[in-house]
Amino acid sequence: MDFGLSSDQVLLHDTLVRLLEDVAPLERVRAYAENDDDGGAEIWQALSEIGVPGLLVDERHGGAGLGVLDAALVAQALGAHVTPAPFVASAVLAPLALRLAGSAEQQAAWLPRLVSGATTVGMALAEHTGAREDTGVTARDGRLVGRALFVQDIDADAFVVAARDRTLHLVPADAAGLTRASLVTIDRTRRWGELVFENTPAEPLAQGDAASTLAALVDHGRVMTAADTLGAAQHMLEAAVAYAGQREQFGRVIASFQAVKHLCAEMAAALEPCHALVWYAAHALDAVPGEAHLYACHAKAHLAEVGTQVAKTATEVHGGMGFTDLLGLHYWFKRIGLNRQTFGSPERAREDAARAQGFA
Amino acid sequence: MDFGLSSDQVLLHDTLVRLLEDVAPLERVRAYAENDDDGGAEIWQALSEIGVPGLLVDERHGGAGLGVLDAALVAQALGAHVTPAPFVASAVLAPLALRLAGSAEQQAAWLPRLVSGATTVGMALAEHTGAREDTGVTARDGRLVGRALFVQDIDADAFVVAARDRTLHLVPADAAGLTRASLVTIDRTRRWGELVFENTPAEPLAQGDAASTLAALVDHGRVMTAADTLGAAQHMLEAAVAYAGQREQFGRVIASFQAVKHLCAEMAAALEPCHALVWYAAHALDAVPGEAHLYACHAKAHLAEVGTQVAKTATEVHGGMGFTDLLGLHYWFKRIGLNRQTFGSPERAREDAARAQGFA
Amino acid sequence: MDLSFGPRYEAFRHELREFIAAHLEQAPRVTESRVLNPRDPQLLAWQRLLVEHGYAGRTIPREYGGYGAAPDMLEARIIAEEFATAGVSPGISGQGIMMLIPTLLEFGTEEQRRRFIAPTLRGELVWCQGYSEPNAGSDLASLKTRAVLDGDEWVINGQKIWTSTAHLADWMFCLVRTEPAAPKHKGISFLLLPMTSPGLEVRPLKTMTGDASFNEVFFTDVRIPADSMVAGRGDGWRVANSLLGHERGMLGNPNVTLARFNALVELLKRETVDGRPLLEQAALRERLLRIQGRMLALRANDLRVLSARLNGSNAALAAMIVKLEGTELRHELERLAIDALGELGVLYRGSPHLREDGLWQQHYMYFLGLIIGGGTSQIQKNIIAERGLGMPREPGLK
Amino acid sequence: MDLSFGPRYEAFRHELREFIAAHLEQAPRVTESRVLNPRDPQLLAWQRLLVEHGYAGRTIPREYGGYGAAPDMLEARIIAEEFATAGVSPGISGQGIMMLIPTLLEFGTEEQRRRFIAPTLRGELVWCQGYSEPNAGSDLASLKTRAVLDGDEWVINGQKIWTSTAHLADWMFCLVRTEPAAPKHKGISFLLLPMTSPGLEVRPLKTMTGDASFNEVFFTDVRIPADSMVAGRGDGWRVANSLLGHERGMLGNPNVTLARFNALVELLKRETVDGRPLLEQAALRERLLRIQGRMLALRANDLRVLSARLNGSNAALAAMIVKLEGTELRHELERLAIDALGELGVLYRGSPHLREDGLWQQHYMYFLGLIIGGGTSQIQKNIIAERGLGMPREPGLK
Repeated sequence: MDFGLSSDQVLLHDTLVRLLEDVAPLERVRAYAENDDDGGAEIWQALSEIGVPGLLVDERHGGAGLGVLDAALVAQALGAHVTPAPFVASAVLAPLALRLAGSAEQQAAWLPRLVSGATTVGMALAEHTGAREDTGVTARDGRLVGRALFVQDIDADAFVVAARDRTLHLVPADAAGLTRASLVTIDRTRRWGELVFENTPAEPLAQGDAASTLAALVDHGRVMTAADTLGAAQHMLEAAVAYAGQREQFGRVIASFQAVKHLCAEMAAALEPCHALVWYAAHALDAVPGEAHLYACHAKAHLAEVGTQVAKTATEVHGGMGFTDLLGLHYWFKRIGLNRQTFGSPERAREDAARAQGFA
Repeated sequence: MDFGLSSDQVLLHDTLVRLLEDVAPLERVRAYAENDDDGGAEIWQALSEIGVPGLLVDERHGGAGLGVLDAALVAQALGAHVTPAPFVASAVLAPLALRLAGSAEQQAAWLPRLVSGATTVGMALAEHTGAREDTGVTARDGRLVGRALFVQDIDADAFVVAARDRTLHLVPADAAGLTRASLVTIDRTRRWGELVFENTPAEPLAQGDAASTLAALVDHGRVMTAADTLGAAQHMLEAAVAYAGQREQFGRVIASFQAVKHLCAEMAAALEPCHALVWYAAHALDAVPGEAHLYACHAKAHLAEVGTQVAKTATEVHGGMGFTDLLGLHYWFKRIGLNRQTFGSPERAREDAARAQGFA
Repeated sequence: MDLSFGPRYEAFRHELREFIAAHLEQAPRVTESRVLNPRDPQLLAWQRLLVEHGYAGRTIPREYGGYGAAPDMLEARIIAEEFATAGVSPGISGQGIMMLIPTLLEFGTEEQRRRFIAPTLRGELVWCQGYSEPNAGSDLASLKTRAVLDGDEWVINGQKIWTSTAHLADWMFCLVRTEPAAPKHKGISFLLLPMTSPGLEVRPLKTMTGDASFNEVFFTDVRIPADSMVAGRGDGWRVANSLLGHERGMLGNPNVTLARFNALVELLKRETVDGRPLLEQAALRERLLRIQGRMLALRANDLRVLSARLNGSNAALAAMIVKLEGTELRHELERLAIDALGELGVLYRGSPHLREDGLWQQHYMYFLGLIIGGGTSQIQKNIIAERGLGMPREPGLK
Repeated sequence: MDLSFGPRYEAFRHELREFIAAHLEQAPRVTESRVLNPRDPQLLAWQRLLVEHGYAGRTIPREYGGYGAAPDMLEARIIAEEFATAGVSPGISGQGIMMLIPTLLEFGTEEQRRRFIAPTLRGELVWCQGYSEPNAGSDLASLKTRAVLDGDEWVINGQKIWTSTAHLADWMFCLVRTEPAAPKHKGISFLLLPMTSPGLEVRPLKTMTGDASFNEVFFTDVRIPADSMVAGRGDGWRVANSLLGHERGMLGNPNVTLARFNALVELLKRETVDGRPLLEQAALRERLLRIQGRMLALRANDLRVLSARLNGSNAALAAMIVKLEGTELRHELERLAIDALGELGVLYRGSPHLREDGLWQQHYMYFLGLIIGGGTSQIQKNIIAERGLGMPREPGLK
């Protein structure tokens, strides 16, 4: 029994943290957030050099063949540094889609390009965690028609699209009859958008059971999003404790006021068990199939709630300074805010968990 | 515009508080709670002497002809003193049932006995705020069959019973074919029970629209219950502030610790607006028919939530002493606990409010 | 208990409704961005019309450019309600009208009143409030910006922060330390100064909402005449405090919350997920109803506080909790709208598919700012415990 | 990450399961009230059997009546899990076995160990813990019960409170002040004394649940031999603290919470309102699922803490939050069952229609007691902030 991180995993996380502090400090994040033309290419390049895009890909396709827990640690580090990077879609979900539903030829064609980081793939799955505005995509005879909203990584080179019938399709960004548009969200550290398909040719990912592949994609997306929130919330807690330790009011540091201490203690009490929850949920996706879906739903929903609490409370501890752009704390606040709403709201994720247990 | 209590109302409340401190101090409440044979008669007698049972009854029937807000102030005072008294059923709901659905003969027969306090009437309505165990009473040809659970004031001399078809019936406690049994609840300051009807003769209260009379009874019951909780919670807050002001730990009174102060401030912030909410809800039952039902639902549900928070927090401020029987604080805790569950749980009351607004 | 306003006030309400109806095409709407610009010509013309008819500056004496009516809280309430219901601007608000004019009426010299009140009321003089400093927020009395008398001039050095509208203002009223040897609450004075003063620099502060509604203001040897002071040397704390209570009461206004609640209900009826209206989702509805319960309690509480002011009875605790409860409730209400909208809820200004100009997100963040500003929730709880419940101050606190 | 226990431990688990299955008719069930009575003959016989087979007192050396196995947290976990799963008593717990035996093993003299450990382990000596006093609860170190050496006897005067099982106990271990001149943490000693000592009076304290599980204990010139002390004069605080952490960790046990959660789900499936199962009510289901999310986080956290203890890595903060989060979660879980039951939820012991012996209400209140006891939630938050997050102590606190 060893419930915790291996020394390799701790090393992976620490390496990543050092790299991100170097290539993606807050000033770099700001530049990306404030400039639509900035694709963040050199951040992804630096992550690619240490093998992040191929983390989950089999060694025979050039990847590192690591597990979902390793990927969750990467997501956590990216969240902690509010890093702009197409990690979840390109390095977790796209390889998974290819592994579960891609033919040998498709795997051979796409995986090496994903592993090198040269190609990025966005994800159009949102209609399956709650379709808004009657959006949705219909697949027929190798062509797609319709609209996909909330496409993750809209700047990607290609997209995995889940059609209404749950089949998956690969579409290059420059496919005929494909229009893409950016959405502006509160979180400018990641780019979402929409795709309109007008009889757009697409390559089906047709192996295996489509519904269970899609379910696995959503579960993995939820756990990665939870891990991202975990990292961001942990950063906000640490920032609040540090700020309280230096900010003086009434002749003493505010960290010595019981009210401020208790706000921080409440954040820590809620957040600390979330580390283990995310670890378990990630590990279960590889090793405990019977619990994986339940834990994925709960990790997503619970981190959304705890993240929201921490984002609010940590901002309060920072006082007016937390409300301004000066410290950039709002980048974490908004990252947590976006994570809450994607891959299904907390209410939706809990209702999915209820259904999975026969409660609803 | 005068949103507040009249000087008569303040006087009524103060008079009642003084009377209860005299005739129903905590030792007296304890005696009632610990002894099933104690009917609390002399408390009801004292309340009757100042006209409490006839508060809402028309002057032509010997009552004081006051309003629902006056009754709410009485309920609040009874809650604040955890007083054993059949006030809500006998002095509010039974007169209301007779006013809305009783014939002139029935009013003339029953109201003077209610006003004098000589006769008490319990209420069997609970099946209409959520029937448990398939209970319910069927009325046919002047006879009742079935079982009513959670009958308010099971020691009463007669009962108003709402049948499945929403018709109301008056049944003396000694009617043929009527069996009554006591229930034991956490709150020993009031007595609930069940009635079993085996072809029991009953007197219909047949005037007006049965459904709207029943709805009015539930609304009034909810507001009175909310007022009772308000009084009990206000007492618990005051007790917590007083205890914190005398209890010393770490060399100073615990009221000087910011954590304790903030617990008390949070109770006050939640509870203080509840006074106005209960006043408005009570007044609306007399004067603002279009808002009365909505406010009754919300007063019940909101006071249930705030009451639960205050009951827990005030007990915590008392430390171990709050957990024991020594100070008797648990009588208030349990009174609030019972109020939460009667006349519909908070979830039920909110769902009723949603339906009333076309939200559900 | 009497919830009617009585015939005299209903007549007043009727007259006001007719006025609004008759001038509707001139009136700026609250949904127009112009109402946030204190230099907008249409807004200034509207303000002059309101002053003339006594719907703005109603109780300000005629000799200072006002309407000269006796103070009447019910009239004030009716004015606020009717403009809100019509969705029409109630004229210019801002800190000159809300804060400075009452201060001058209470503490100013006759000359100060004659010089400043009328143009401020007409919107010709825009003011900002220089109170907070980087190290004096919750602990405002420890402010350090100092003014030293040099001949017949005050020389000011230091820094202010969170100064809203400083980038637009003509003048500032501010608190500065003039008596460094006095205890901290006794060494502060209240000064008036033009924003064009040499040595004064304004730097906008962008907030999390993306707006630059606050500023930092730096003073380097700013010189103003010695008679720029309101009340006496060292009276500044007392002058400022006599008005702070008013500001706090406005921050959790339950009438505005009600308007937002109604908008939220409309949203839940209109928007769908998987083709079903959001209002059909029981978990969202339950949250909506919990918010409604708290809101109705605060609305009733508001009536109680108003009534108590009218008849002089005591509702101090009821007034004291409004900012804390009201801002937290609003923050939660806006959160529910965002949650209900799902991914649509994270869209922000400039996005396709954006709902209501991103106001749900903007208010959600802005109300977190209000929870922090004007006395954080933590400071509010101290006040409630100490002044409301009579609990002791922490020992040893300066 | 490896969630399996490995073949050696699975063999141990298998062996234990077979033992339980083979002795099922002798085993007291956890639903029987006898497991709360430390004098029950069947329970005592069961305890002796468990000690003999090494499923109780497993790591206590053989010379003191134990089984003499090396400490092994996984074995301990497996023992706890298997007895819980089988619904069978894991033997006597109580403060003699949980607190005193470890204390004597660490601090006792050879004579004290030989005299007390074996009969305590067999359940022949029942102990109670005399720590808290009326004015020393959260601030335990300010306790005032004093012992003065008079010849070769300690003479004890004072009062203890919250002494659980004092009304049943043979002996007490307690903290008393023996060095009045020393600083408050340094003046305390750890004494052992028979409950039959003249001058000692026990008064039961009824709690809100209706049970008298706590007592007040009064000392009036109680005399005990000078060698009744564990460790030295003034060492009492250190001795007591070395074990307090263990007690706190047990109070929010997520395995027990899981059992209650499963019972709650069964309740919601079984009970109906208006003929529909409670589980169909979306608002209740939403609360149930929120609780499940927090519970799964705490269960995973528990595995993390256990694992960190096994491999010596640091999970101090993860361990520190268990009592706070675990007790609050249990209190909420029991609340949900009561709410779901509606009026049935308020029924209590002895009532017709009572569900599950009133355990939902009993636990709801008892867990409020646990939120308060063993370091209130407020004290827990101080500890988390100071020891877990490194925030400073309040200045000027004694």
